Amino acid sequence: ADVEVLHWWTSGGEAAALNVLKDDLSGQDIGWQDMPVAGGGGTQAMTVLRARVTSGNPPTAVQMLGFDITDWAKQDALANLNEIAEEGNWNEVIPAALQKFATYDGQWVSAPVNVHSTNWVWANKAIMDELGLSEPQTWDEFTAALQAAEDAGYTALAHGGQAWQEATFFDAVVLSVGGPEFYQASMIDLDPEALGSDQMKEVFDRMGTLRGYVDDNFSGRDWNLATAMVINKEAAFQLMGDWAKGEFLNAGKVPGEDFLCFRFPGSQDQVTFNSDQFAMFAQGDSVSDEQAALAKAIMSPGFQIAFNKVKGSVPARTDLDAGELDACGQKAYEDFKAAASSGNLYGSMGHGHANPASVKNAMYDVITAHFNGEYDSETAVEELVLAVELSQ
Amino acid sequence: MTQIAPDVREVSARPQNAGRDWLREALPKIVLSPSLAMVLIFVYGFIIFTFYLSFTDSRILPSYGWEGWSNYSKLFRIRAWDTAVSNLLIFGSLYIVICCALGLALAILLDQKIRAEGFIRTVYLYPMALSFIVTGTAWKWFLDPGIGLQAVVRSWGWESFTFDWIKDGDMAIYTIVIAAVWQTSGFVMAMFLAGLRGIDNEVLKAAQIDGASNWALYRRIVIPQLRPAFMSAFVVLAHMAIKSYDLVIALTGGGPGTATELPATFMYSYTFTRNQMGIGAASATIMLMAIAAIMVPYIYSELREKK
Amino acid sequence: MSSNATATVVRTGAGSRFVIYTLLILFCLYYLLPLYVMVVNSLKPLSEIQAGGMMSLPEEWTVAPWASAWSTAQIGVEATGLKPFFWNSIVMVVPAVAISTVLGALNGYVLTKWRFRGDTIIFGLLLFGCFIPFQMVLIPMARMLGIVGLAGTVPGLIFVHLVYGIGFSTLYFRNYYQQFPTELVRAAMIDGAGFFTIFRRIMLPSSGPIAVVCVIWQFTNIWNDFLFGASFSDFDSQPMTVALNNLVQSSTGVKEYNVHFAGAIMAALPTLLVYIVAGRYFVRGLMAGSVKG
Amino acid sequence: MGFLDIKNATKSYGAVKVLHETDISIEEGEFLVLVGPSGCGKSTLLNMIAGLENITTGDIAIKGRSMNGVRPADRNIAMVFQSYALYPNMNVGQNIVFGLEMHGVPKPERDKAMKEVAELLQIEHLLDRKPGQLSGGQRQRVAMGRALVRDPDVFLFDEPLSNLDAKLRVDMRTEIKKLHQKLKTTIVYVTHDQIEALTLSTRIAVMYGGHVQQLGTPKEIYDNPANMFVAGFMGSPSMNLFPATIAVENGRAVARTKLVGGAEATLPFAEGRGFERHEGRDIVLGLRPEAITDRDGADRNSQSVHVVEAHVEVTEPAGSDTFVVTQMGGKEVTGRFRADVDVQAGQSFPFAINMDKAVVFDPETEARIS
Amino acid sequence: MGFLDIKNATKSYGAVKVLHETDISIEEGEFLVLVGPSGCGKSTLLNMIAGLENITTGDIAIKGRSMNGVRPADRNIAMVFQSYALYPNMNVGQNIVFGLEMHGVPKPERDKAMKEVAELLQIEHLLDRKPGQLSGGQRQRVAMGRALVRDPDVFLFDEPLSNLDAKLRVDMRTEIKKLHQKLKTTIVYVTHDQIEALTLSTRIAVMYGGHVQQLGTPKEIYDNPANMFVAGFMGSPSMNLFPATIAVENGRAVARTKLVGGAEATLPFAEGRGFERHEGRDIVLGLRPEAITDRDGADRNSQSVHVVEAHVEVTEPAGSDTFVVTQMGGKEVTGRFRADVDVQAGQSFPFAINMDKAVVFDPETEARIS
Ligand SMILES: Nc1ncnc2c1ncn2[C@@H]1O[C@H](COP(=O)(O)OP(=O)(O)OP(=O)(O)O)[C@@H](O)[C@H]1O
Ligand SMILES: Nc1ncnc2c1ncn2[C@@H]1O[C@H](COP(=O)(O)OP(=O)(O)OP(=O)(O)O)[C@@H](O)[C@H]1O
Ligand SMILES: [Mg+2]
Ligand SMILES: [Mg+2]
Repeated sequence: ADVEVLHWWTSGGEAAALNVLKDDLSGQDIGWQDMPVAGGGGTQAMTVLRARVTSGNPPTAVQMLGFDITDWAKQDALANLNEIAEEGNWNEVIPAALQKFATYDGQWVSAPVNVHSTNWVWANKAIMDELGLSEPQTWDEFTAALQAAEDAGYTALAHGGQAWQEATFFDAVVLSVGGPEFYQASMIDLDPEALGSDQMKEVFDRMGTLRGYVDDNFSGRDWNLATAMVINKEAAFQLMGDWAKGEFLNAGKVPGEDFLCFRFPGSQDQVTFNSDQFAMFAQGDSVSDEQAALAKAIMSPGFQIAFNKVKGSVPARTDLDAGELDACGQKAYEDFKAAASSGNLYGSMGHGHANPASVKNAMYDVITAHFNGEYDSETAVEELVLAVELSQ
Repeated sequence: MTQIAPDVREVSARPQNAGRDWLREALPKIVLSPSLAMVLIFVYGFIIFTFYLSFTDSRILPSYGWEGWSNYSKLFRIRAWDTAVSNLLIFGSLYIVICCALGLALAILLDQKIRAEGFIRTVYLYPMALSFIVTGTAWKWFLDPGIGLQAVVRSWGWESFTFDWIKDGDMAIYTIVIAAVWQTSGFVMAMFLAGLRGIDNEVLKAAQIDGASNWALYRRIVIPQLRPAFMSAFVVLAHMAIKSYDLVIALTGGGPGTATELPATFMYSYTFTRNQMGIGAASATIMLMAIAAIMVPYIYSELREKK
Repeated sequence: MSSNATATVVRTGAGSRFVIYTLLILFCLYYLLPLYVMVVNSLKPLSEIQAGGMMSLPEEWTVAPWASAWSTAQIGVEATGLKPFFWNSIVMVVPAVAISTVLGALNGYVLTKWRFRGDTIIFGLLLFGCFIPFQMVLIPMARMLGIVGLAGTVPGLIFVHLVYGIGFSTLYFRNYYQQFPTELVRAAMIDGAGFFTIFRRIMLPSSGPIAVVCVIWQFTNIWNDFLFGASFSDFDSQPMTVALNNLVQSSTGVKEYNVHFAGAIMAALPTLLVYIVAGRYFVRGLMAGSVKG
Repeated sequence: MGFLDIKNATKSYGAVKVLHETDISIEEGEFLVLVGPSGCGKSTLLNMIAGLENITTGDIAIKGRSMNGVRPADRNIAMVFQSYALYPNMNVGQNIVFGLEMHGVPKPERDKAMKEVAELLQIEHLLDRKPGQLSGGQRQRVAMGRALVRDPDVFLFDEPLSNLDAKLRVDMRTEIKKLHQKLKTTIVYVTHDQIEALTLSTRIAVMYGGHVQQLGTPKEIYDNPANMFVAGFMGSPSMNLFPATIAVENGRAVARTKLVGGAEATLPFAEGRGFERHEGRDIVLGLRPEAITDRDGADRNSQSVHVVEAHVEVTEPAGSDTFVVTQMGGKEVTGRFRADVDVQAGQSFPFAINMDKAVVFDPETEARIS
Repeated sequence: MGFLDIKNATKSYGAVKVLHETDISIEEGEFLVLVGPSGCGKSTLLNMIAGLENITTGDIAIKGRSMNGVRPADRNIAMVFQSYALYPNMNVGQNIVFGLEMHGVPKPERDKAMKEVAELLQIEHLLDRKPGQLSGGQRQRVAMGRALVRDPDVFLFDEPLSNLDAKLRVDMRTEIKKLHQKLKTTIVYVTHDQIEALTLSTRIAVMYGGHVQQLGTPKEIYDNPANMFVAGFMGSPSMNLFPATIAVENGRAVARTKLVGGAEATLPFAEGRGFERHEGRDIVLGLRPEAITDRDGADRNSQSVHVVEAHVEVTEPAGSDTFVVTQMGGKEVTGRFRADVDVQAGQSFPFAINMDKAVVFDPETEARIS
């Protein structure tokens, strides 16, 4: 029999990674029916999924992010993977922060593939050397570095003006302003007081500061074009998830020599993440053999390593040998494991792992509007409270 | 304006071979009925369904918990909705007016016994063949100040040239207009050209003898006669304006910020990416009511007039 | 109404003719620019694009992006290029266009030549259906397709396009047939022709001009549709636009803009071809009916 | 009971009655012309005979068989339309035999019939052409061919000549006349041209406002119009109608009317018409243009020619005749003079008035007084 | 040099010459009718006068001023079109004064002119209507009003009546005639209706195939057609043309022709026409229908009426007259009999033939022999 997999991994590297999975399954005589729908970080795919499920013809397995999994689980649409999880000891090897999404109501409903961490800063080493900058450790050092780059005629901060990219900034800034508790209260618990606090105003002020270091031409730019600016020594820094690394590597750049990666100053100990998972859609009472095989294959150490090597992310399970990953990757994996064990692993708001889609998008609206100068910080705080209220 | 030709009516049935006669009489209606049924179910049924959903607590999928008007009250408190509505007003009116003006101007120019008329017409018409999934990137690049028009003009030496509307929240909606006009004005041109070709040549001769300059001739005689073409253009353009979704997504993705949000993108995002289907349905309902407010009187008058 | 398919009798002086030609050529540039950008960049190596010269001609001409987009580009898990999806689109578009045109013609025929009480209202209902936003019908339509068992099938997709295409095709044919002499229908009735015979032998053979308009309209709309194509197709019936989207919108990894542009042009070729081949009948067809409303 | 019987037929569209109770009955082989101004219901009546329109009330029977509910195709009629209604996509031959094809006549027979008809109408050389490649007269012939080939009980013509130019119209008129004399088929023919009506018909129904005003032979209609409408409608130039008063002079009824300048003309009626009893009554006098002519052109056989000097307002030399306009009773009156008469606008000139066929109408009811 | 001079004008579209060298000159106040079958170049010539078409070679002058290169608006002409060419978006009043407005005439004057014209044409009550709300005759009047208001040097009419029905056409014809008699403006008028040409004109140019066949007064054209084309084209029903041979009997020229059944008719010409010198020559004899009539209807003043017994083929009673068709020299020949004559198809009947105006053509060149 076959599995039909709905996903949005259509770039060369991603497809190569999926092929690992495909080959694994074909070894078990399970065919792979490919159903890619790219675009918008999976929003197109989610629309298609909605139509497919409504029509009673859901795909076998679907790539999903964060709260989408929970939402679908609430609809009773997902298959129960407990048996496989037990067999594979998923409870042990997968950090609690991920389990929050991979389980619902005590049942395993999805198999996590990877963990991306999003609070990275990417830097052009040549510019840093030229300006005599070292890795900034605090917000002030960071702004100083940005200022230096700007004074030297570079674009200080490479950025693409899309809502999710601005939200990626926002995650990091929230952590840097108020630390993990504030992040938890405002982004995850959606505490109106935290959302409307002075700290939040500070967050917006800092967003404004960052905006000042972005070139005028940022709006609508794809993230990889922003990365290219760093690669091409037009810009000094970029805030982006770990997938940016692929761009550097593809351009023949060497980590540590040509470019640097470090955590956003002020959030060195925390890791904000997003995690791609595969949920299995219920197609009868219990999980089908193919779904079981697919879930197992996804969780197999071989696949987790092989996949994340190409993808730039780190494995979702914490019990693997990272030797095959590159320098940045190994560092990331260590960070991830450390954060997981210290409770410093937080779902990224910008990537749908802090709160549900409705809230996330409502926040996007405010963040983007502020970033584009429509609101001042005070209005932004008010609007944020209102938007979160309306979206629940 | 055309007259409805007197219709052909079937003769009423006789008692004998009633079955065959009945069939013959009913045949036109039978032929029409699949289309009618499809439209009743898949348009009007769905409209009712959506209307119903707008009163429910539907989020990721339809659900039937009654919520009353709360979706509507939420909708009207969402700032992006205001933006979307006012954007549609700006975009819709500019788009329709510019398309008509440009289409008319081009049609008139092209009607002057132009040499390569066929070629030029095809050039003006082809954008209609392409979807914005196809041309979106090209437009985005072209409008991008960093690599597009602005950069090119500057590289020619006009250093102060600025054209960065797509990055400017106040102006971005106008870039949508530019691209939308690019796509459909050729089609409108074709409609007007057809209208121009339908005008009685003798009337034009009469106006020349009356001493009308070409300008007066077009303004006073020709353009007023193009009313039917304007009407058809209006239907097509209104329909495009309301449905403009691909265009916004490809060009600005609704940005910068929410500056180019339109009701269609708003509805899509609430229904599908924000999992607030109830609000999405409410916005769809409002949108439909607005469409109906414009189109129903129009359709009614068009169908009435011909009696 | 005396209609003259030739250009106007209005006369223009030499000076204004120069202005006219200049304007016409300037507008040609406006319309051709995006195409120019696409074509030029589809013939460059990626490095030239990244170097930033999007408006300049290629320094090194290459057709590799085209070859890649057609047969080797990564669309999903397989690096198949757009080739297989092209056929999917054809299989869907051809019947959808054909059926909706024939149905539109039949409806127009009934609504003008076999009128009955309430026909105008029915036409109004059909017409208003053109204005429904497609995003709205996605979910209920999916449910319906599921119920009748057409979910994820090509016939299902064709059906959806049919439903939402019928309004415009009926509009076109109705307006055209309204000017079609009713005496011909009457003559045929006296000659003994029945409902379908009149349609097939008398109406259809004279419907060329409007059929061209209708086919062009439907073909472009259906071929270019993404939303329905993505939502109601299956892994083995995804149309070209979905594949193109997968090619262009890939989330991470290097964006091969030259391949993207080549693919985009490729996906647009059939519609372009339809416009170029049938374009000269287009104005004629519009004249023949649809415009006079 | 005749060959074609229209009994008490009416037609309404919604609340509007476009055809009032109509009774017409004609015999086999007759040529009935329906004539009347635009919108009077001629086509409606014809379409009712053809079965293309429902009959609201009443009945239409052909050969004694009621046609209510019978399909047009089953009535054994053929129809020629004003626009000819040739199928533009078929060639002439196909056009002609389409009706036979629809009635299941096998191909060899169809071809034979087509040949015969084409020969009859002299259109053999056109059989392969499309209608778009034919001249008006040729199209007209093809349309007739299409009707002829069916060998129907009744031919229906709806203004078949009104799309032709003046010259061709006259020629085709003669051809239709000859065809009828040869084939002797029953024909119902609609026109608004009174000359066509008069030359072609054996019987004319003059219609106005959905009513049949008069049904009769051409001679009846022309010489004894039932009312002023019929009088004014039939004939070209139309009958002169002007106010006059009946008086009796020497025991003989005369009509008195005013000329230009105030003089009074006294026009004695032919004897035996009995108008004496209307003495003193105001009437409308009807005189055909050919009854008002120059002295030498007047009918030598007539008993009641009367010469009046009148002022000439306009002269219209028309080749074969010259039309001369004066005024009587305050109305324009046209006389038909011979072409050679030397008469100029502005002069006074003797008009010879032949009162043999003068008709008299009541100014109120507009009906003829006899 | 006349008021309007067309000197050696030609028109070609590409390689096709649609108007051959044409010379026409008319005086102020004349009414020139261009008549001819469809496609003969009438409209082309008219448009050249109007300035709507370029002249290929030659010259057109009005009042002695060459019009080459002068804009239509500056020629001081007015034109009435077949389709009336009313501006559908303006009301009647606006239509009428549009030309004045374009020539910068101030509003009060325009209004005054509009009133005058409306009164003249009796369309005051229509001034606020749109053309679409008018009947054919009313539209026609408005189109004339639009021309009249300009007070032009020359009026041009392109088939102004051919869209009207038969009855209205006759009425409007008379009105145009009256208007011309009142205003005395120079008029060039295109038609393909020979009756219009004959009744309206002071001068007729008969055109065919881009050539002017004959230019002359209506009487010249009707009585002395220059060739068989003109003879056949002018007059309705048209002139009978049939083969005959000239012989001399008792020193007087006669025409001999065959009747149906083989009998021979001998028709003596009027004296002094000098046909004796053509003795033995085969000719085509031309006789107008009104020259062939019943015995009593024949012209009493004519010297050369000759009675022939002939076979009647068709009779067409037309109210005022009856047309009777026979054959002579193998051709159909139509005679115009009085309405009352009792003549039936199939009989033999005496035809009174008036040879006064008989014309004679050469069968080869088709030109008239005199
Ligand atoms: N379908 C219809 N609905 C309402 N009224 C109609 C319809 N068809 C015809 N009429 C009206 O019926 C009347 C008679 O029309 P009909 O076509 O019989 O006139 P007609 O005598 O043939 O005129 P014409 O000479 O112009 O052809 C007209 O007043 C017309 O407006
Ligand atoms: N623009 C043109 N190009 C080529 N030939 C033309 C053009 N306009 C007219 N003709 C030809 O010139 C000839 C004369 O045309 P014109 O319109 O003057 O005829 P007409 O006598 O007015 O005929 P009608 O009575 O049909 O109006 C015709 O044979 C026509 O085909
Ligand atoms: Mg009629
Ligand atoms: Mg003409």
